[in-house]
Amino acid sequence: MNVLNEWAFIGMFAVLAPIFPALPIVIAWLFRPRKPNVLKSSTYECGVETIGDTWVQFRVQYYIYGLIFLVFDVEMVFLFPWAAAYNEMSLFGFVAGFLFIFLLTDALFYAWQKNALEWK
Amino acid sequence: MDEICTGLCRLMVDSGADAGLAQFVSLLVGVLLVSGVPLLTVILLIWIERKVAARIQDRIGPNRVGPIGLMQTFADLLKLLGKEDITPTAADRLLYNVAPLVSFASVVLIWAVVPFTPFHYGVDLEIGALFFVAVASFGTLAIMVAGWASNNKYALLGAFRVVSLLVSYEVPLVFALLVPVLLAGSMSMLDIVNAQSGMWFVVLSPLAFIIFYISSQAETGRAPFDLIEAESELVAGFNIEYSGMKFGMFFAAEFLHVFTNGILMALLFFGGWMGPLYYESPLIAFAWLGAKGGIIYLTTLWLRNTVPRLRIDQIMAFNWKCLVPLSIANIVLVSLALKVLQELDMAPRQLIGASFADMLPATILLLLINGALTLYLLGILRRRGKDARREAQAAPVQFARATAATAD
Amino acid sequence: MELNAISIGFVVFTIFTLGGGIGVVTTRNLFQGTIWLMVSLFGVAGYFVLLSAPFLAAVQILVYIGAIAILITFAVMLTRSVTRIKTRYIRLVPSLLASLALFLILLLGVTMPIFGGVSPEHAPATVASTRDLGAALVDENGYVVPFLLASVLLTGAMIGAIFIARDDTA
Amino acid sequence: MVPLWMYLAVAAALFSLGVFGALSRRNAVAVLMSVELMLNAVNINLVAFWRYSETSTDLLLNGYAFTAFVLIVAAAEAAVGLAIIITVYRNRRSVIPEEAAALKG
Repeated sequence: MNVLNEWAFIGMFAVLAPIFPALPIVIAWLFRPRKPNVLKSSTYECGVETIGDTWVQFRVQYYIYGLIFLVFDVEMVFLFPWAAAYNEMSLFGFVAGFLFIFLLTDALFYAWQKNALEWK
Repeated sequence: MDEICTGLCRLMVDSGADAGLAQFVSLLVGVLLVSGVPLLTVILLIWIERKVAARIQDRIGPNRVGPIGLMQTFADLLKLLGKEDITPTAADRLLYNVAPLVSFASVVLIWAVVPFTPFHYGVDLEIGALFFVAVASFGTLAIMVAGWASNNKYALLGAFRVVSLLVSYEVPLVFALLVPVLLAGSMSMLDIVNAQSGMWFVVLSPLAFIIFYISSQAETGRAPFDLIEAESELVAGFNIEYSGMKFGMFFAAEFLHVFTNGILMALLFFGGWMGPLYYESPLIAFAWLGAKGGIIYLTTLWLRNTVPRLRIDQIMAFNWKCLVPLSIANIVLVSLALKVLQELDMAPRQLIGASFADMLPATILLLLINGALTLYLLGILRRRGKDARREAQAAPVQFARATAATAD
Repeated sequence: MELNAISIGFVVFTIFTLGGGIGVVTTRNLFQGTIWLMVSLFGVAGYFVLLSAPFLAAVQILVYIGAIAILITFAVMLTRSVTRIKTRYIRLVPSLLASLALFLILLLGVTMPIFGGVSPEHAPATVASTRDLGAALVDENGYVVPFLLASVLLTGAMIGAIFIARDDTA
Repeated sequence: MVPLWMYLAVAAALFSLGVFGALSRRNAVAVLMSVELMLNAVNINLVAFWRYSETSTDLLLNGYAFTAFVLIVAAAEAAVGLAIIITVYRNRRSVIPEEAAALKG
């Protein structure tokens, strides 16, 4: 199997994977009763009438967690090739990788110091 | 899978079929064979989950339909087929319907890179370990979409909390995943398993396994991190508006994800199919993998049914102030120690095919380092706990107020 | 262009990429815009696979769909004043004309065979692996300086963004 | 094999879409998304040139490594850009770039 054939397999898998859960849903769609009414299709909030828009304001802390996650996630772009090349790597390259991790730990440390990790 | 596909392809070409068509059909058969494994297990998993939960809670569990209740899932499936499927009028119809499909598909797609035995696997991607992390991120987005498309305050709030929980715990998960990749010097799942011929990675770095275990428990939204379905606080979380088969798909995706994580942990840390006599027959190898994955899966069920739920501020603090620094320290120390040993010629440069004797010095050193790190961490936690208790005793009212204030 | 897996993939990913892109610039609802952006970037990841850079494809999905999509969604929810914006576009006609002109110029550029040293019809059979990338990243003759600069940039971005976004009043 | 110019044409179209969005959208978040489109168009070009050049077999990974760096820059840009948008919104209740003149030099 050459490289692109592998990915043809993945592509086929990716096409079929949503079809598996879609099948029972479609079958259920054929069999299920359909008796919608206004109350049933209204938004469920424990029986209380919905007030205002759904898009209420959210706290900024969600964004900050997402932000720290993004930085660490992007770091993986470099750390995974680094780890894959680890066994044949020279000492210089190894130290460079260390420096990379160290610099990012700094950022985490800053966030910690500024209480940005607190759920407030 | 490879020889089956190639064999089938050759057979079709010989019998006069078009080469492109033959390739297409053989690929299709391969995909169906591989994806059949998770789809069949998920039916069994629902029964196991209910039975185990019942036993832990001193109940009997499903026992009416079929022998020891084995047909219960099919009965449930039939019931779900007859359920009315309500789409709220306020919902974004397209996204609302797509979200459960993506959620389930993202879990099934992981199985494309799972090697069942040394010779039976879907594909052995060069980037296998990264592949399943990337695929899992579709699941996170699906939850976000489900919460938004329902157009319901509780659903959106639940989705926000769950998504920030999921992304937070992905950081230690990926850092822990870096350890097997680094030890094997490859991202291919097959290479990672083969590199454990001398020593399982769980022995080389137990901390990496523990971090991976905890964060995958959080990734699947299981107790003590089960904010996804914090019934008492969020009504039902992001899937509040879902009903019938679509709700069932979110549920099935969660169950399958837990088992998939068990199998992944068996592959990454417990040597996959390695075990006595695994080379004799692919069936034995497959049984070893299934047994290891199954045992890890059962421990997650045990954990789920015995520990209480954490508050969201506790969950976040535990992740960012404990797991993330610990996982970074772990990867730094493991890579440093192994490099030093490699430079001193006391550890093999290539772990694939290394024997037990080759690995012995490295194992002892890495175990010592892991132990020291664990003890250091436990010391910090103990001190923290003592301080918190002393504060609580000194000013009980103040403490209670402070805790209430942090609790959202 | 004969019919095979690569050309089918190319057509599919083109639909994803450009369709998603059109969705991004036309949709009124910002959340749907985010989803369209992800569709488009998924198509780009598909191109990376076709171009034998699977590692970049995985990273593309990990970074964009796993992280940036979530971040944009959070930001959309935090800045909800969509109802205040009556019109979707400003200076619609000039920017349409400008981008169309740009596209035509670029199209003219890419269809002219002016690339020395590049064989535009056939790519080399073998390509470098992810491990080579890792080795090159930390090689003293490779990319070690940008590698460390990237880490400095990320640290700076994180510190800066936290400093800006932190709500001191709360 | 798909010829090189087809990849470049798609990238050009994607880039033009991004330019259109960045010039014409009113919402700052939408402008940011358009910028992401442009960056990705550049990435397609980088990888395509790398793949079709004779050097893609050696350690000369310029296109490949460059794409990784562009990804990093895109992420940093999104993080800081969105943080600025959130802060401006908090202070002025506006996500329209023209109305936020405080950052003008």
